Amino acid sequence: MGVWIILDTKFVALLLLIAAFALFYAYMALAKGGMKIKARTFPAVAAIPEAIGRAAEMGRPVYYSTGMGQGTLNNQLNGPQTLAGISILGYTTRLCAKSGVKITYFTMIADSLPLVEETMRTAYMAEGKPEEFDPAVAINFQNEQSPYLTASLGWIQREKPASSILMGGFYYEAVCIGEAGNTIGAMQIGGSANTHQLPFLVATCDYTLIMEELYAASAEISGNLDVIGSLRGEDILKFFVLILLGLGFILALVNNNSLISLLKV
Amino acid sequence: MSGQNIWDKLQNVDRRVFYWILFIALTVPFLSPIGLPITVTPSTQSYYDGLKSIQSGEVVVLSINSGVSAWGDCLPAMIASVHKVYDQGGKLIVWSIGYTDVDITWAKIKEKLPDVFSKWKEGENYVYFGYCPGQETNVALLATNIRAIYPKDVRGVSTDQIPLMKDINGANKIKFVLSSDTGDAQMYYIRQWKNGQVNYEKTGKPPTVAEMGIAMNKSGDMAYYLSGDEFGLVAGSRGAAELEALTGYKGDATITMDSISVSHVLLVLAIILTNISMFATRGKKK
Amino acid sequence: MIENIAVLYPTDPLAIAGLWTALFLMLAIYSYPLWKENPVYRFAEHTFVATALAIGIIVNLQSLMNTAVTPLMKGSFLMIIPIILGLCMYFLLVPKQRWVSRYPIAILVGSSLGLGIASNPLPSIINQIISTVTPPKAGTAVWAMFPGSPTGDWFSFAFVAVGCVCATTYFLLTYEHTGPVKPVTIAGRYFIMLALGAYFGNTVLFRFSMLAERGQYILKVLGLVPL
Amino acid sequence: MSQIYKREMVFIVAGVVAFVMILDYFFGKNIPGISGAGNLSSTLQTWALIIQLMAIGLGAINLIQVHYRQISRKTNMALYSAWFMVFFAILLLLGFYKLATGVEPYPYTWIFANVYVSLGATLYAITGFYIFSAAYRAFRARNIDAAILLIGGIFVLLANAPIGEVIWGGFPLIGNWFNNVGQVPGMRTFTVVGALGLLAYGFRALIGKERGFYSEVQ
Repeated sequence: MGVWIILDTKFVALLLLIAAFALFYAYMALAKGGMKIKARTFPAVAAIPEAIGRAAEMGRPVYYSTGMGQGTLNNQLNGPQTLAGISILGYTTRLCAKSGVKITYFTMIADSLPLVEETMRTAYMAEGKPEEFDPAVAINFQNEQSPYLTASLGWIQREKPASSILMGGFYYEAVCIGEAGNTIGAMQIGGSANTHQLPFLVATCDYTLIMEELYAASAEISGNLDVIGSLRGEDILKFFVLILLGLGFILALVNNNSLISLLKV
Repeated sequence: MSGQNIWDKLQNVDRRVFYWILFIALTVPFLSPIGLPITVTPSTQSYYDGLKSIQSGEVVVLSINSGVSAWGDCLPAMIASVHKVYDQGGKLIVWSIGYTDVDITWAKIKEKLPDVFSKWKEGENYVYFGYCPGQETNVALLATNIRAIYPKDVRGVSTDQIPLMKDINGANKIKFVLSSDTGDAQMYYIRQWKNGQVNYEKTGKPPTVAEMGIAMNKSGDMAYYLSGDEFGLVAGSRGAAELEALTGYKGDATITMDSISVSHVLLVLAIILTNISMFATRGKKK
Repeated sequence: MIENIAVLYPTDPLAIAGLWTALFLMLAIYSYPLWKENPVYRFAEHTFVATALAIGIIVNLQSLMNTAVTPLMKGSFLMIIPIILGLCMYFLLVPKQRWVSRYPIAILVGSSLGLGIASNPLPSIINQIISTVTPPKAGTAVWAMFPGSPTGDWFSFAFVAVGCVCATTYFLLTYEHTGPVKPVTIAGRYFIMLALGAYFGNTVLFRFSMLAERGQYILKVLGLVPL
Repeated sequence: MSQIYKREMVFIVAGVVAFVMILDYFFGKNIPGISGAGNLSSTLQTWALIIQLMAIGLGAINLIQVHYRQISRKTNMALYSAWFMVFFAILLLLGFYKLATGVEPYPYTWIFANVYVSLGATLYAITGFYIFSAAYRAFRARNIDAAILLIGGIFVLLANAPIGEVIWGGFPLIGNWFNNVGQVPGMRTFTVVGALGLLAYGFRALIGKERGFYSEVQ
């Protein structure tokens, strides 16, 4: 007894987590209180209205997918990415509703359907066109990656979307959907926090959100000052990482491993 | 169109032309293998050394966490490994925490090794438990209580009745785990078995882990090998070809290597051409 | 000489039909990249989706039996809660009561975000810093580019450390990349590009192996190489 | 009043579940009742798994809706959608037979092996084509960024293929260095900033500031 605080090598992680939440909270409060924080603009986010505008001009639909995401929201690596993708889907749908563009959402995550449907419905409602929302625009492929890919490929060739937006936890479908979109000359915007698919999103898409940018994008879209404040919190953490890296590098040169043993507490 | 010279055309080649050339280039070498020499990388060598250290009667786990779809990269290494375990007189426990189609993979391995499985007796020399969902939670349970996850094998024989499993109910009597995976399954074994609470009965050390990963994950998997969490790593069909060279069992990976060489050269040539054509047309436009 | 232990071509007509069906469906799918979207592709596409849907339902029902229904029957009455929650999802189809479906989603999201938040800092931040600042030791293989060369090891060590600093700076979100930061972020971009290129190159091997296996499959079905 | 059930309570439920997970990760071993088999955290995870399994019906309804619409509107895809329905129904019946009796009917096994598994492998490999054309386009040295991408890619390519070392012994040496060291800074930074982004996103989502998780929904 009395030793329950011992976290076996997780102590620094817990400190980091508490510090991170404190920073996010503090900067959100500061930003709300009037502190001027401006987020760097992401070209990929700025390109979304352009992509929708293109679709409106050409009279063609928009393809949207959040990727394979391991087939469920309940996945610690991909669930958050899917959620971030759905955040951006809400924004994209709203733009589509505004300019009367058809958007079709492909997914293989059955348990995300309620969330997706409500998000898209809300977007249509916000534009005052609830009657235009059609639940069948969100197409689900049963937690199976390959059928989802097959159907996506088929749909892209048949409907020839003007733009294709891929945001979320992608796996091997990224390069296939990306190249299929390229073949028909769609404008493509990608984003993922799955390191192993980033090379392909960068290679096939016109604009890409890399790792953290995917999560930050919806904060930027929202334009809420307090939400953007949390991004400053992230930056402060990055400075902290940079300091640790610099310090550790110098200590390594003089063969001192006190920092390493400190981090391993 | 008449203004287009060869470089312009080259930059706008229909991609289907490449697809055809690629598919043919990948297929033809199977008809007449060239057999280019292969140097063995250290990670494969230590994988093989690990297999060679199996003593007669020692038990090894083969965890098939790759699906039929990844056969091209994963199957040859598994076949060569099973063959080597047999050569060493080891015993084999097989299961999967990754894919539902593992039955087909296991059937294929058996089919490819008729000389092994005509002599090996199911239940005595090897046992096959099939697929079980649950991922890492499952692996953690398997470390201490195999019977909780697999009360019986695929044939329906109770685990208690299987001679091979007589004294085995956890990681403590397993020599090591060979994990074939397309994802992170090897990490589960490293976390839950190698770094977990179990002690290997004979040496007093927990079972170690070796991996047969896909080439795509090579750099990520390499980190585990270099940090010593894995005693060996066979990376993709290339690694499998090295393993086949070491074990002397010539299988599909060795032949695939010719395909790989031809297709890689093709890709490099295509890249060189597109770059030359880009520079040629850029100069002109200026 | 390459010896491949031959597996005999099946004699059972149904097995042979199976081989040819698989080959037909494969070529139907590949007609998409090799030619264009066409009726045969559509047929294969819809066949595949239907198959996966049916098999998915069966597999999930089986798992549901094992994880929920069987324990419930054996007296774990608590299992009724997730089953009710699962049914709540279907309130999505009832316009007025759609909000009920938010509760199961809340559990899923809470579980994935909670696990993600808790388990990420240690391996993805702290351990990454530790690996970056751990100096190369003589005799270890960590920086195996120049085997046995301490200078090479230290070069690699410095390369990684400097690269991490530059690339992390590139990701600053609320500071414009101007002034003294600019050259650092440009260098960061280069490090990122190198990583993407190398990763790309690695994936090619894996994907080509897969495709080669499919090519080999054609030859196998045609009986040109042993099955 | 009913608004609270529709919104605030949802966030409270998600927050409580997330908090239990965090507590389990950091203190699990030491707080009785939180961690271990049959305790709070693993019970919640089992629940999540069951919810996930049950959601598949929702997906099926969605897909059937989509295809039913194609048929009822007599679009040019109607015929394929009809085939989808028929084939799906047959297979589902076979599957139910399997569930009810425990015996797998031969047609089910046959379709599983020759359609499902084989098409899975086919689709998995189709990437080979796309990766070729993606490389062809991405590996053009248009600017310094692309040139670096190209150099990294080419050396690794030639380190992987046995032919590389036949052409020049330096390819495997440099390629493997790119693989083991050269790509580490980029990939490691991705991991770090990805984790930071996840922390911030999770924080915002759980306090109801992210539109992806019901923040805008009434």
